[in-house]
Amino acid sequence: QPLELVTSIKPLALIAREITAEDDQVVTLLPPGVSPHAYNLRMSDRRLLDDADLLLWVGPELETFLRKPLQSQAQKLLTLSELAGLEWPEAGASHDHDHDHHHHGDGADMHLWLNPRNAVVVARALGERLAELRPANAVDYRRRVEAFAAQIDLLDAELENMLSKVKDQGFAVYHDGYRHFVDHFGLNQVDFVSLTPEQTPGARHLYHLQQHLGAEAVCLFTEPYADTRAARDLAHKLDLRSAELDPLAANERANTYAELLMRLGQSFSACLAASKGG
Amino acid sequence: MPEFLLLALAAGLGVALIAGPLGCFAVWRRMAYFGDTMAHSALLGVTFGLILEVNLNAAVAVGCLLLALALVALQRSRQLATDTLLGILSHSTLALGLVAISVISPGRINLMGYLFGDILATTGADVITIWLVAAFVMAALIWLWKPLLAITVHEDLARVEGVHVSAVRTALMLLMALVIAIAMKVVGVLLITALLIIPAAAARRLSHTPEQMAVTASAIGASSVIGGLAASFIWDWPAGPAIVLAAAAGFVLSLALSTLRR
Amino acid sequence: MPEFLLLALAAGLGVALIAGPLGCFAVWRRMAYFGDTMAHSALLGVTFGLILEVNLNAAVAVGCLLLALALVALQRSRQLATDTLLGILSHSTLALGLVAISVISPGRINLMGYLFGDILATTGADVITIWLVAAFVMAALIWLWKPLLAITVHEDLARVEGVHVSAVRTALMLLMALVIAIAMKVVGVLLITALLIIPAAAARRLSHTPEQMAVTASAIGASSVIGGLAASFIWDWPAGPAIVLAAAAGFVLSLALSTLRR
Amino acid sequence: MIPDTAELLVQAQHLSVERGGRTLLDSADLAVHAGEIVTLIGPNGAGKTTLVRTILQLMQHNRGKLYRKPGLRIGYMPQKLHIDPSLPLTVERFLTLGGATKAQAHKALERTGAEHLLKQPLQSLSGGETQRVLLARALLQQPELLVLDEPVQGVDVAGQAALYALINELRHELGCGVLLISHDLHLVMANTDTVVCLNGHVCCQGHPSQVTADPAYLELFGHRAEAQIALYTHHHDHAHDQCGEIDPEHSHHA
Amino acid sequence: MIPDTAELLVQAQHLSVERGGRTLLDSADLAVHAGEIVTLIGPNGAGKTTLVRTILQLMQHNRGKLYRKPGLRIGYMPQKLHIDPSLPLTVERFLTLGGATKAQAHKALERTGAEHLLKQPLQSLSGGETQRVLLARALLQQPELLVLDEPVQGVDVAGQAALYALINELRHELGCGVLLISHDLHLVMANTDTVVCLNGHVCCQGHPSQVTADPAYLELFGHRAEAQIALYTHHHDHAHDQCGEIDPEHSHHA
Ligand SMILES: Nc1ncnc2c1ncn2[C@@H]1O[C@H](COP(=O)(O)OP(=O)(O)OP(=O)(O)O)[C@@H](O)[C@H]1O
Ligand SMILES: Nc1ncnc2c1ncn2[C@@H]1O[C@H](COP(=O)(O)OP(=O)(O)OP(=O)(O)O)[C@@H](O)[C@H]1O
Ligand SMILES: [Mg+2]
Ligand SMILES: [Mg+2]
Ligand SMILES: [Zn+2]
Repeated sequence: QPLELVTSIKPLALIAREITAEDDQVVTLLPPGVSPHAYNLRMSDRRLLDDADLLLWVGPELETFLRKPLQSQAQKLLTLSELAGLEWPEAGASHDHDHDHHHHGDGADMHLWLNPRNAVVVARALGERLAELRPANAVDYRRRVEAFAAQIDLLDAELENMLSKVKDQGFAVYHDGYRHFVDHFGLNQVDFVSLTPEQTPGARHLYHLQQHLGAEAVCLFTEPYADTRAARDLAHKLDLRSAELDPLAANERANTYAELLMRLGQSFSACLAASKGG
Repeated sequence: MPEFLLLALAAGLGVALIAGPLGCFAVWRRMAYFGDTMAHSALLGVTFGLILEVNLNAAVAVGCLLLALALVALQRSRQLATDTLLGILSHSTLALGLVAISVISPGRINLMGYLFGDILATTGADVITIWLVAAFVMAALIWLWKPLLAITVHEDLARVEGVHVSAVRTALMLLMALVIAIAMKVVGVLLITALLIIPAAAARRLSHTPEQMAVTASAIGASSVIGGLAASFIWDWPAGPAIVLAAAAGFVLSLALSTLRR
Repeated sequence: MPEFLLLALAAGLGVALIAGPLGCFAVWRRMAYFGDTMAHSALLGVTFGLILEVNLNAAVAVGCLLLALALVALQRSRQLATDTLLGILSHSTLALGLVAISVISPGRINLMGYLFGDILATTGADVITIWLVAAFVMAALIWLWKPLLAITVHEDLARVEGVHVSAVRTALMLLMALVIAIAMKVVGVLLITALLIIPAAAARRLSHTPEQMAVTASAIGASSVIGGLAASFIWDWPAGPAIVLAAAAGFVLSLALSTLRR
Repeated sequence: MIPDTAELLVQAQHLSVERGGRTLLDSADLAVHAGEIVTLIGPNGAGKTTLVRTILQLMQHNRGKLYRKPGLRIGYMPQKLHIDPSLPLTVERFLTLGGATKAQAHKALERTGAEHLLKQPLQSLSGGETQRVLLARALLQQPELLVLDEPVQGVDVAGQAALYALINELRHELGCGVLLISHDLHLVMANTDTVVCLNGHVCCQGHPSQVTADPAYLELFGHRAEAQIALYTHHHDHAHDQCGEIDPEHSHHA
Repeated sequence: MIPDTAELLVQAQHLSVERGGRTLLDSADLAVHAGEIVTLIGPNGAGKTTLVRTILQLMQHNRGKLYRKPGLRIGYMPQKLHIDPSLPLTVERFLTLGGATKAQAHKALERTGAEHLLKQPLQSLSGGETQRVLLARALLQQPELLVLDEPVQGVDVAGQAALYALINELRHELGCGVLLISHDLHLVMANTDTVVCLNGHVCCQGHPSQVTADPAYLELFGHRAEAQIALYTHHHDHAHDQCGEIDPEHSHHA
């Protein structure tokens, strides 16, 4: 009997699909970018939660709007942020000014799937849960986890190789959600425009960006989810390159986890490398 | 019928029932935007709750309470209409909340998610809470009905006839704040604010006495809950908005009915 | 001073200037929540714009226009107060928008992003647009000032004295809708709705005539913009909320002032 | 009663108004010419305000015809006025709203005996003061037709007579028609050209001397009215012939 | 004027009220006992409504002392009433709001001559009808003190006398004190025990016969008042002795 697996966001579904069996269903609940303020469950969403065998989400800090709907499903929940063995970026490591950025905990960067090591941790945990649910397929699941881990090792190396050339190039991101990737590959993130997409930056911070970004950075990355006109403007004004990052794989083109990460890496290296000459 | 639908129905009906009479007062006393204002002050409450590291529910409750009291105080001078006062409070508390968040930067937490429920996510415990609150508020409303109505008809007449106007007014605010605060967490802020005013407005044209209007509003609200959930079931619409649309349809229907009767 | 701050200042002052007199009408006519309602109907406009694949700005404009006309139509029967009508329209359009989105499911599009601006992201073109609109609306307000005031004081008197009440009322709604729609995209919805009512409310206690109140409201609004941007620069607060807080401080100050004068 | 040459300002023919299933006004006829004072009298709920508001097109009529001289300038004084306290409005600003200058406003207030109220907020006025200000505002319209719904309601003893005198003065000064509603039979009869006695329908209509003799009138107002008129007659001709006619039946409650 | 045994209901001593830098009421004294009718007269803006609202504690006084019998039940009829149209309210429901039964409400309406209005929306009433309903509501309170601010304002000719008679009747029936504001000197003088003549301060005070002879009274109301009183005197004693005293000076505007 096939499993029904529901994930909160697409990247988790991409990882899950690497582990599950052919007939297992993997469904993503929310399209990325839907404002949680205005999000209301549909009957089908609700039924999905009820019927699912396993629910995968990062945790209440990221998908806050799912906190309540998932409350009654505690026993089939797999909360990724609680997993042991995850790599967390060091708080405020690449930051140079006076903000009181928070320590690990409620202020941590929750985009944990952007670190390939973490993806493996997630895959292992998922594999174990699936094995528990379908003991008959346990061997199969574990085999897939190992295959995934191996694939990620290769990917990791390839990305490492690709990004090592641009390690010293400074850049800024639109919202501070790439720490897992940046720290893992040792990139040089100089600053961010806003802490979360919902929070607009203050005038002081914008001024600060204008003051030092021109000298320290070569590229400013925007996102497809928010109105980033301001960021692009800023990039233009400071003569920075600007490129788009898509950490949620909103783009239909990314069909596997590897592809998601690869595209991210390519965006970084293309923008950072190209601007080296100019 | 799936269990979550039963729970949603139970919660929705409970909210609609108590929102009927309370919503009438909101319409009569021009407090249509009390719910929105409450949501914003709740946000402020959450923010301060995070800063002071106290229980968030308690912080929300305190925020809502303070808002209700601030409104009562501001209403003393009759120079500004209630909707203006609500607007001021609403925007000020929201702005304060946003500034506070950015200063303490609890980081990447989406505060809204703490505040707003979804009717399809109702749990059994929610239903019990809702019905307990509804029963309590209903009892209080029945007990206070006469003075409440008296101060709504004419405050001076009520005061002369021995009604403690400001006590009764404060009580009404607190009852309304209580219902909104609870319902917001269970069925979401859009649904509770809409269930307060749309059924009451629809009932206006069909009623000749305040009591009729209150009962009709409850009935329209309850029908909207049922109709909306059905629509959500049939066409797979999001449940909250579907209920609001059903109520809006009720309002349009009442317009048509009263035009016909002319 | 960095250029973006200059642009923000220019845009903010333009909005504050025109929001002064318009906000007074919002306060007098109990339309404090017109801005919020507009934002929701704009959302509906975007949704239908996406469905019908027409230009989104045009769709938003049409949505806002329809809203203003619906309000004028509903106001004809005087049984329901304007704030109730605004609440009904606001929640209904929001619900309709949410249902429509879920049906067509444009997925990854963040509708809010289409609608709401940030004052710190103002461009030169934005500033020009704002000032052009402000100049046009100001001219229209001056031209229509007498009839506008007449219908606000007493509609029957105005009608008898030959004012085309519904034409003037519709014109006011459309002017207000225009300013809100433009300002929403540039400075954000929180800022424009707050700049409409908070300065006007603060000006109420300091004025003896409508004209005084309009001018005072503009002045308070302009000071709030300057003060808010300064606060944003000094303490790194988000600019929009900082301006709203400055306006709220102005309101509290006006309360204190008028209490002292008694 | 008035010269045939006087221009017709408004005319209602067979005007009927229904609301909430009730007939408020049943086929009423009324005409006001320039320079004429027409007074509407009738018991409470007779439809006087309804008729006037229909003529002013503030209410829709269900049947009948309404003529208004094109471009007619009207000064109107409603029976009640409620102004939102959120609007800061001094009496002076209220009066200059219609386009009058401050000097004109001041002069109009003087005529209605309320010049000391110039700078006061409109919403803080007493009942009688509000009436005076409303009348001043109606004057300032330079009206061709003055429509006054119980203008001296709540006005003090001295003011009542003075205001009626003022209205009469204005009629000559501006040459305007006046449509008046009043319960003060004794004060209005003196200046009125035409009295229209309303009670849902028009009971009787004509010159005061005709109307007061009409059986329909006597039925509606009876001897109490007569008693009031007696006073007016005293003033007017100093003949005491009606003093003795007062019906003793009515003195029981005095 | 009234027996010493009558209970004191309210008493104001040296009451002063200031608003917006103006003294509206300057050291006013007033007392109402059970069974007594006290009438406040005075020109517009004299502070009559202000005094009454201060006694009812609807306004704060700035100086002076105010005594109210503890637990005093009051029936109040304000000078103006504005009720939001969003509230569906029939006359019947309005009357039963204070706790009266439908039968009582019906009876009270009958007494004020408005029984046909029972089922009508309160907001659709005419001016005079509203006054009658407000009076009915005040009666239903079973008041110990009845406070009426120009109760017959806008009431028709027949109604005015009838309502004053009713007020007099109630005083005996309920044994309540009545505090009345009125401009209808001729109608109220007959039933009043004490007249208080107000013009910012209390000019004179006492039994009607005393007050009408007071120089302060004559200065305020002059001969016009006398003319009005004449009518009342006619009713009362059918003596014509005052008819001839009317000042011809005042007939110019009649
Ligand atoms: N919308 C309505 N529905 C039902 N009845 C109404 C409505 N509007 C007015 N009426 C009734 O119509 C009648 C006439 O009202 P109107 O105001 O014309 O009286 P009026 O002659 O001016 O009386 P008053 O002397 O008391 O001012 C009243 O009995 C009133 O109750
Ligand atoms: N808030 C205020 N500020 C300034 N003046 C005020 C205020 N409230 C009332 N007044 C003034 O106080 C005076 C007394 O008003 P009040 O209503 O007591 O008069 P009244 O004797 O009842 O007159 P009327 O016979 O016209 O009803 C009026 O001149 C009024 O304009
Ligand atoms: Mg009338
Ligand atoms: Mg008064
Ligand atoms: Zn920073």
